[in-house]
Amino acid sequence: MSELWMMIGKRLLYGLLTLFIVSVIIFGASEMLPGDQAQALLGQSATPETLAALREQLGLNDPAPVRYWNWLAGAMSGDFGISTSNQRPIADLISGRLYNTMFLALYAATLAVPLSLVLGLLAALWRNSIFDRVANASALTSISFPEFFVAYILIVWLAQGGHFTSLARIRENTTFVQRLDMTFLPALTLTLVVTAHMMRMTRAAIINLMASPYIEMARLKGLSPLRVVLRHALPNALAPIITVVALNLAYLITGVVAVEVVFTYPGLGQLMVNSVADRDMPVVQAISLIFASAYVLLNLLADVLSTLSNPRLRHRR
Amino acid sequence: MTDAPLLEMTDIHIEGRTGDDWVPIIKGVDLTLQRGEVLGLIGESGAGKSTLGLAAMGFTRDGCRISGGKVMFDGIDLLASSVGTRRDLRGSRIAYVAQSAAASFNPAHRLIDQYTETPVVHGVMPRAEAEADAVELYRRMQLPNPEEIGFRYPHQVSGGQLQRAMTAMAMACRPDLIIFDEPTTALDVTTQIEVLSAIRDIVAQFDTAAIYITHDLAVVAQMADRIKVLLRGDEVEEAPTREMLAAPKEDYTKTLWAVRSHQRAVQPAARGVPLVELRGITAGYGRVPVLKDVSFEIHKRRTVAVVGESGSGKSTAARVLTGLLVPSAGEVLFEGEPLPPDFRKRSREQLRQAQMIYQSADTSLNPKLRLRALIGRPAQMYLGLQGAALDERVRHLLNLIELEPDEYIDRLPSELSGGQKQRVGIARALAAEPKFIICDEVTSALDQIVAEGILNLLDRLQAEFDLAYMFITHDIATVRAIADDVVVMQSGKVVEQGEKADVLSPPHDPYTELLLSSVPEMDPDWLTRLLKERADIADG
Amino acid sequence: MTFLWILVGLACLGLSAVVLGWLFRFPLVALTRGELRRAMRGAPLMASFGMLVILIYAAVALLAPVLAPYAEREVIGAQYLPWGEGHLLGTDNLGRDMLTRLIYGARNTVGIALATTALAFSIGALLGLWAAAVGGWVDTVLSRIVDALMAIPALIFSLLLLTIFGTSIINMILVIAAIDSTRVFRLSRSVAQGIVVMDYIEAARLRGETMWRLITREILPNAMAPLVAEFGLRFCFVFLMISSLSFLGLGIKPPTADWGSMVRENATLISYGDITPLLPAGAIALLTVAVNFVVDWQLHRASGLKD
Amino acid sequence: MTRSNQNGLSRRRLLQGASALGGAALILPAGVRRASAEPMKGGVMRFAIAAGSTSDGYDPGLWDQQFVQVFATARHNYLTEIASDGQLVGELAEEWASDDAVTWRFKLRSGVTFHSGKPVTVEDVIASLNHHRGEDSTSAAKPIVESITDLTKDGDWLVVTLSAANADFPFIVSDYHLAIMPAVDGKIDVTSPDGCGPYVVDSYEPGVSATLSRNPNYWKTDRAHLDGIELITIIDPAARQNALLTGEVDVIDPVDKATVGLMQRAGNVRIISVAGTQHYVFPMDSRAAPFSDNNVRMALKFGLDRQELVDKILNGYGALGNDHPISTSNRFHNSDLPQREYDADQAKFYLKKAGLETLDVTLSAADAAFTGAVDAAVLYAEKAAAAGININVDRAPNDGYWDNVWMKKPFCASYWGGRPTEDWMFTTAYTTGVPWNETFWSNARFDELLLAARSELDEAKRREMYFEMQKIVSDEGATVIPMFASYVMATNDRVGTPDQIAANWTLDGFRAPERWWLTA
Repeated sequence: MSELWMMIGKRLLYGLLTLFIVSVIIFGASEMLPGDQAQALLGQSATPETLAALREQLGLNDPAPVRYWNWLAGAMSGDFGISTSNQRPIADLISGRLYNTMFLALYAATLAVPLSLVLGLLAALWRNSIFDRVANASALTSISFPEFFVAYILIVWLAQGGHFTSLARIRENTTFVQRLDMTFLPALTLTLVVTAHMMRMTRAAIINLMASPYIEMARLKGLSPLRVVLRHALPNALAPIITVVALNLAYLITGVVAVEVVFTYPGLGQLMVNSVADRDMPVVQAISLIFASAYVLLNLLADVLSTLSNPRLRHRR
Repeated sequence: MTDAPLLEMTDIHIEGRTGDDWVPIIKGVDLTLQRGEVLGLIGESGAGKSTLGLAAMGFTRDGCRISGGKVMFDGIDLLASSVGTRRDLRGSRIAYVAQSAAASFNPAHRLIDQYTETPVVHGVMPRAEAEADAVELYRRMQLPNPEEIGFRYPHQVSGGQLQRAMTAMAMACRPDLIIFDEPTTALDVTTQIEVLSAIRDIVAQFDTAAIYITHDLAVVAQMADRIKVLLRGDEVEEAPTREMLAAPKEDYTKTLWAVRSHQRAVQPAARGVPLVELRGITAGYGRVPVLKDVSFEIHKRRTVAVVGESGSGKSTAARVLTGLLVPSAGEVLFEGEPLPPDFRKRSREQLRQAQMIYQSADTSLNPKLRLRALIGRPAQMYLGLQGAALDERVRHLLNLIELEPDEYIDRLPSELSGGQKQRVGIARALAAEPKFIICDEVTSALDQIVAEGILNLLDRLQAEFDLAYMFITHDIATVRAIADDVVVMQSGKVVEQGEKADVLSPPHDPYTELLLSSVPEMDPDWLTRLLKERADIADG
Repeated sequence: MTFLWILVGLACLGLSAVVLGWLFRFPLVALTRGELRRAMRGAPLMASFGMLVILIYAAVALLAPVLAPYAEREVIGAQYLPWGEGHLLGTDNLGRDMLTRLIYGARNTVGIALATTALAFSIGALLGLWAAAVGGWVDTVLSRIVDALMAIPALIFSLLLLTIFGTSIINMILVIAAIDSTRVFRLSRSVAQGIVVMDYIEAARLRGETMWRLITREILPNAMAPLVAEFGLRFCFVFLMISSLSFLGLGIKPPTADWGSMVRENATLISYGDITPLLPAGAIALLTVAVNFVVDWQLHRASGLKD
Repeated sequence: MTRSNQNGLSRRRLLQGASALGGAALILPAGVRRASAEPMKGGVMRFAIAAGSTSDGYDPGLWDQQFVQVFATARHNYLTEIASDGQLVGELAEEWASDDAVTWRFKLRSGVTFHSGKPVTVEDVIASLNHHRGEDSTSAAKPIVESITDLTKDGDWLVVTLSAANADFPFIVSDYHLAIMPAVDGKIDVTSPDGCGPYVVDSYEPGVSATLSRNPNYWKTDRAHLDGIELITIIDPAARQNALLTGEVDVIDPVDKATVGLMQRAGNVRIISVAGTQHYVFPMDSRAAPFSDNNVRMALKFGLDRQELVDKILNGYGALGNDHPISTSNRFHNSDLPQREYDADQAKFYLKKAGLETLDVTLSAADAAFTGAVDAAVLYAEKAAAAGININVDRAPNDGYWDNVWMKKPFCASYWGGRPTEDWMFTTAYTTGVPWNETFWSNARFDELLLAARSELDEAKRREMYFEMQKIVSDEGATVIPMFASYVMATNDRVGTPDQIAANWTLDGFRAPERWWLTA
C-alpha cells in the first residue's frame, strides 16, 4: 500500500510541474496574442489617450516577467487576483461557474458512463451480432457530428416539442430538481458525444480479453456468457475502461464550450473563451489551471483506481 | 457402474478457419474411455491433441467447428444436446485443467473464489461447504498452508502450486472426467514431479477418468493406462502403456521413442587463453543480486552448457556477457582482453564477435521484415556487403540452414514453422561471422524431432566455423546431447562446473543430483520408484 | 410516428450498406492479387462497404471540378433555395449551389484533414517512438511537456494559437497537427513501450543499430496497426475540430468550401426542420463510419482474432 | 425662458428643448396610434441579447455592447433622450437653452431620486459627465465630451461651456455612455448599479443575465409598464431564435437576417425591423497605394452589387448605401445624389483612368465587423472580378479584430452604429486627423464645411452644407458604404410596442424596457 502512496505523491509532484508548465505556456501565449486588454475593453472606441490611461489603470505597463511573477506569487498564496475587466475577485467570478461546470459534467457522466458500459458490455457479449453493428455504427455517427449540431438537433426534437427547455437559466434560487430539468438537454448532448468513445473502448477492452486462457477456463467451467463477461472479463478490463472514462470526464469538464454556448449555460468554457477575447489574463490563467488540474487529478484518480483494480499491484507477493 | 464406456467419441472431424476456408484439424478420430481410466494423448505440436481433448467436452475454440462425428458422454449426445445441457455438464461432470495455470486462473479473483464458483453455479453445494471442501482438496493436493492458500491471488502463488490448485478446482464437483492439457509442460523438472504425483494420487483416490494430453513420452508413461498417438489430426496407434512402450508398432511412434539419439563427439580438452571468460561477476536488477560471484570460461570450438531451473540466473549471465546488464562487480574478458561492461561502449567489432540466438524465434525475429533483411542486415552492417554480394551471402546462409533460398528469401517469419524460424535465428547469428554464439534455450519451445535437427545443425556449424557456444538450457537431455563443459547454476551461484563427463557422473553436488534424478524416464514405474526412494531418504 | 419512420429509414440505410458492401467485394477481389486478394475475399461486408465509400470520396475529391455543376464560389441564385432543378440540393446561405459546395468540400476537407493528420502522425509518432526507445531523461522531458500540453483543452488551445498566428489554412493545419500530435505521441509511446522489450529490438540494439534505423525499421513497422487505427479516428476528428473552431468564429477562410464550416454556416436551418445542414454533417459522419469500419477490420486482422 | 414658436425653424427652436413628456408619451403624428397599442401594466419581459461578455461591468466608460447598453438604459436616465421619431426631448433636463451654441444651460428636473432614495442633483450630473473627461479618463466617450471646457452649477441649472460652438450639443448628452449616476465626493462609483432610471437591478451576472424590477418611485408615470425585466445573453444566433420559438424569452435581438424568413413562418413571431443609421462599410486606407488614387476608390465603389448585399447579407432588411454615412432617417439626408449602382464598365473606366488594367487587393473581414461581413466580402469579390478587380478575401479572427485589422489593414470591413446628427457622424469618422477616421482621409473643403455647419444656425444653409459634404464623401471619400442595415428584432405575440419604434439604436433606442409592454 505504501507504494501506492508513493505513486500518488510522485504523481502529485508531476502534476504541480504540469500546472507550472501550463501556466507558463498560457502566459506566454497570452503575451503573444495580438492586442491587449485595454484595446479589447475599448474595442472600436479606443483612442490612443484612453488606451494609455486604461493600460496604466490595469497595470499592463509592467514588463511581462514582472506580471507573471506577480501573478504566480499571488496564485501560490491562493490569491488569483481580481478580474482586470470588471474588478471582481476571480475566486467569486469562477466559483459559481466552476460549480455549474462540475454539475453538468457529473450530470452527463451519470448518464453516459453507465450507458456506455452497458452498451459496451452487451456489444462485447453479442459481438458481431446485429446489435453490436448497429451500436457501433450509431456510436460512430454520433461522434462524427459536431457537438453544437447534436445540440441543435436535440433542441428541434425535444425542446421545440415542448418537452425540455433549451435555455439553461440557472439562478441562485434554482432548486436541484429544476436544475436537473433545465440542464437535461446539455447533459444529453454531452452524453451522446462521449458515450461512443467509452462504449467502443469498453467493448474493445473486453473483447481483447476474450481470447485469454482464463476466459476459456471460465467457459469450460460451464459458466453462462453473461457471467463470463461480468465476472471474469470485466474486472480485468477495468484499467483501460477507467482510463477512458477519466479522459472523457476531463473532456466533460474542459471541452464543452460549444454546448455551453448553445444552451447559454454559464460554465467555465464560455468564461474562458470570453476572457481570451477580452484579454482578461488573470481569469484565463485561473481557468487554465482549473482545467489542467482537472485533467491531472482525473488521470491520477484513474491510475490509482486502475492500480486498486489490479490485485497484482494491490497485493504484492 | 455400467459397462458402457464413460466417453465415446466416434469419427470426430474438426475444422479450423483461415480466412474464408475451413481446414481440417482432426480427421476422423475415435476415442473411448472407461470410468476411472486414464488415457494419454500424445503427439507433436499441431497434432490436434488439445482440440480433440476439448471436443470431449463438446467445446471448440473460436474459429473451429466440429464438422462430423459423435460425442457420447455417459449416454448423453453432447453435440446434439442444447447449449444449456452442455454448459451444465462442464465443470460439474467434465472438468478441464489447462496447460498454464498462471494464465488460466483469473488474476482478478482469489483462488478460493474461483474454486467455489463451479460448485455454487452448478448448484452442487453452497459456498460455505465448498470453501471447506476446497481446504480439504488443497490438503490432498499437498499444497502448503491449505487453510490459507485459497485466500491468495494467483500471482501470489508459485507455478507448481497453481497447477495443483487448478487440479483441485477441477475436482471441486467430483467430475467423472478431467481433461489434463499439458499440465506440467511449463514447470521446472523438480516441480513437475510434485505436480505429477499429486495429480496421479487424486485421480486414483476419486476414481476419476482422465484424458492426459502431453508431448512428453516419459511423463505420459507415468500417468496413463493407455496411450493414443496423434499425428496431424490422425490417430497413429493406441495401446496400453506398457505394451506401447515395449513395442511401438508404427514407424512414427518409433521415431518418437528414438529421438534422443544425438550425441556430440568428445572434443579435446581445452587449453590456452579462453575465448570468453566471466570473472567474479556479481550483478542484479535493483539492489537484489541475481548473480553472485559467477566465474566460468568458454574455450574456442567448445560448447559450454549452463544448466539451471528458472530463477537460477543463467539468462542473467548471458545478459552480462552481451553487455545488456552492467555487473556491479567482476569483468568479462574476450580473448583475454576485458570488454566494456556496457554494450553501447563496445566497438562494432566486439559486438560482431559475440552473437545470440534467442529462445523464442517469435519474439526475436522482427515479424515485419523478410528473411532477406533479417539475415542480410548483420552482413550488411558488419561486413559492408551490398547488392549482389549481399544477396549471394544471404542465399549461402539460407543454404547453410537448409532452407531453399529461392523459396524462402522473401518470406516473413510468420510464414515459417517454429523450427524454420529458429534456423533463421541461427543464420542471422552466423551472418556476422562471429567467434562465439550464445544459445538461450534455443530448443525448449520446439518439438523433440525438430529440436534434434537444430542441435545437429548447430553441431555441424560449430565444426565448420570453429565456433564456441554458450548453451543455456534447463533440459538435461539437451546437455547430454550437445555439451563439452557443463556449468550448473542455482539461485545465482555456480554449484558445479567441469567437463560433461565429470559433472554428469557421480559423485554429484546434491542439487545436480536432484536435477538429474528429476528428469522423467520412459519407465512407467519410474515415478513410483523415485518417490519411494526420496521418501526413504527423507525418513532415513 | 416520425421516430418509426426514422427507424425504417435507418434500417434501409443499413441494409443498402450491406448490399453495397457485398456487391463491391466482387470488383475488389477481381482487381487485387495475391495476399491482398486473400484479404479482400475475407473482408467483412461492412469493411468492403467502407472501402467503397472511401473510394467514392477519393474520386469525388480528385474529380471535383469535373463533377461539380458550378464553380466552387459561384453564386447561382437566392439563398437557402429548396432542393430543385438547377440546384439539386438547394443553395446555401449565400446562394451558392449546395451540391457544388459539397463536392468541393470533399476535396478541401479531406485534403486538409489528411495533411493535418499526416503531419500530426509524423511528429507525434516519431517523437513517441523515440521517447520509448531511448527512455531516460529524453522520455521524461518529452512526456512532461506532452502532459502539460494535453492538460490544456484542445479547442481552447487551438483557439489561442490561431488567434496568435491567424487562420490561414497552413496555420490551421499546423496548429491542429501540433495539438493532435501530443495525443499521437502518447499512443505511440505506449505502443512502442510494448515493442522495445521484444527480443528482436534487443538483438538490433546489440547489433549496434543507429537510433533512427531502430525506430524506423524495427519499431515503427510493428507499431503500425494501432497507429493506423488511431489515424482513422484522428482523421475524422479534424473535421470536427474545424467545425468547432468555425463555431467559435475561426474556421477555414472563405470562400473555400469545407464541410466543417458548412455545417456551421447552415446549422440554423435545422431549427426550422430543413435537413440541408445534415448533408455536410452526414458527409462527415459517413466518412467517419466508413474509415472506422475499414480500420476495425484491419485491427481485427492484425490482432489475429479468428471470429 | 419662452417656449419655441411652433412654426419655422427658428434659432430658438433649434437651440432650445424641453421635455415633451407632459402630454402625449411620444411625439407622434396624430392618428398613427391605434387603440390596440394601448400599453398594459405588469409582467416580466425577457430579452435575449446577442452581445454580452463576462468582462462587462458598471463603468459607463467601458460600455460597448448591446447588453450593457440596454442594461444601462434600463436603470439610468440621461439629460436628454431621442424620442421614437428621432426628435430630441428632455429627460432629466427639463429644458435647455443657449444663445451662442458655446455656452449651454440645462435645467434639472426636480423631485427625481436615485434608487437609493438620494435626490438627483446638478453635482451628480457634473460628476457623471466628468467621469468621461480629463487627462486620465479611460472612457470610450471621451472624444464626444472633449469639447466641454467647463461644467458649473447655477441653482437648478447646469452650465456647460464648450471650446467651440456646437448647435447639436444637446444631442450629445443623450449618448448612452453619459448616464447620470450618484456622486460620492464629486465622483461616481463605477461599481454601483444605482441610477434613477425605470428599473432597479436585482441581480447581475456579467455575460450571463441580469434581472431588474420596476423602480416604484420612477418619475415617468406612463413609462416602465412592466413589473420587471430579465436580460439574457444568448450569443449563438440559432440558440437565440430557438429560445424565442420555444417560449423561453419574449424578445430577441438581433435576429439572424439569413433565416428571418424561415423564422417568421415558424410561429407566433413578430419581426420588428427598423431602418436606422447603422451602416456597414469597407474603409480603405486613403494614404496607401493603390487606395490613395481616387480613381481606384471609385472603381471599387462601382465594383460591388449593393442590391445583392442588401438582399443576401441583410436579407432585404436594410437600405442601399450611397458611399456616405448619412441615412434617410437623418435630418439632412441628401436625396439629390443619384444612387450608385453596380457597374463593371464604370469600374473598368475608373481603373483605366488610374492607369490600371486589373487590380489586386486584399479585403480583410471578420464577422466581428458586422454579421455577414465575410460573406459580404465574398460576394463583393465575386462581382468585382467582372471588372478586373481581384479581391482576395482574408478572413481575420473575430477576436482582436478591432485591434489588429481595423485601421491597420488597408482594406477591411467595419460598421458604424450611426450617430443621431450629421455633425456627430462626420466629426467622429471623417474629419482630418480624428482618432476614428478609419480611412485617414483628409479633405480641406469638407473640414471647412463641417466647422461652418456646426455653428451655423440657419437650417437651410446647414442643409446645403451637409448636402455638399455628403457629395464630397460619396465621390471622393475612401469608404465604400454599400448598405444601411436595419435593426431586426423579433418578439412573441405577447409583446406590445408603440407604433413607431426609434431608429437611433436597436431595441427602440435601447429603451424597449421602458417603452414596451406585455399584453398577456
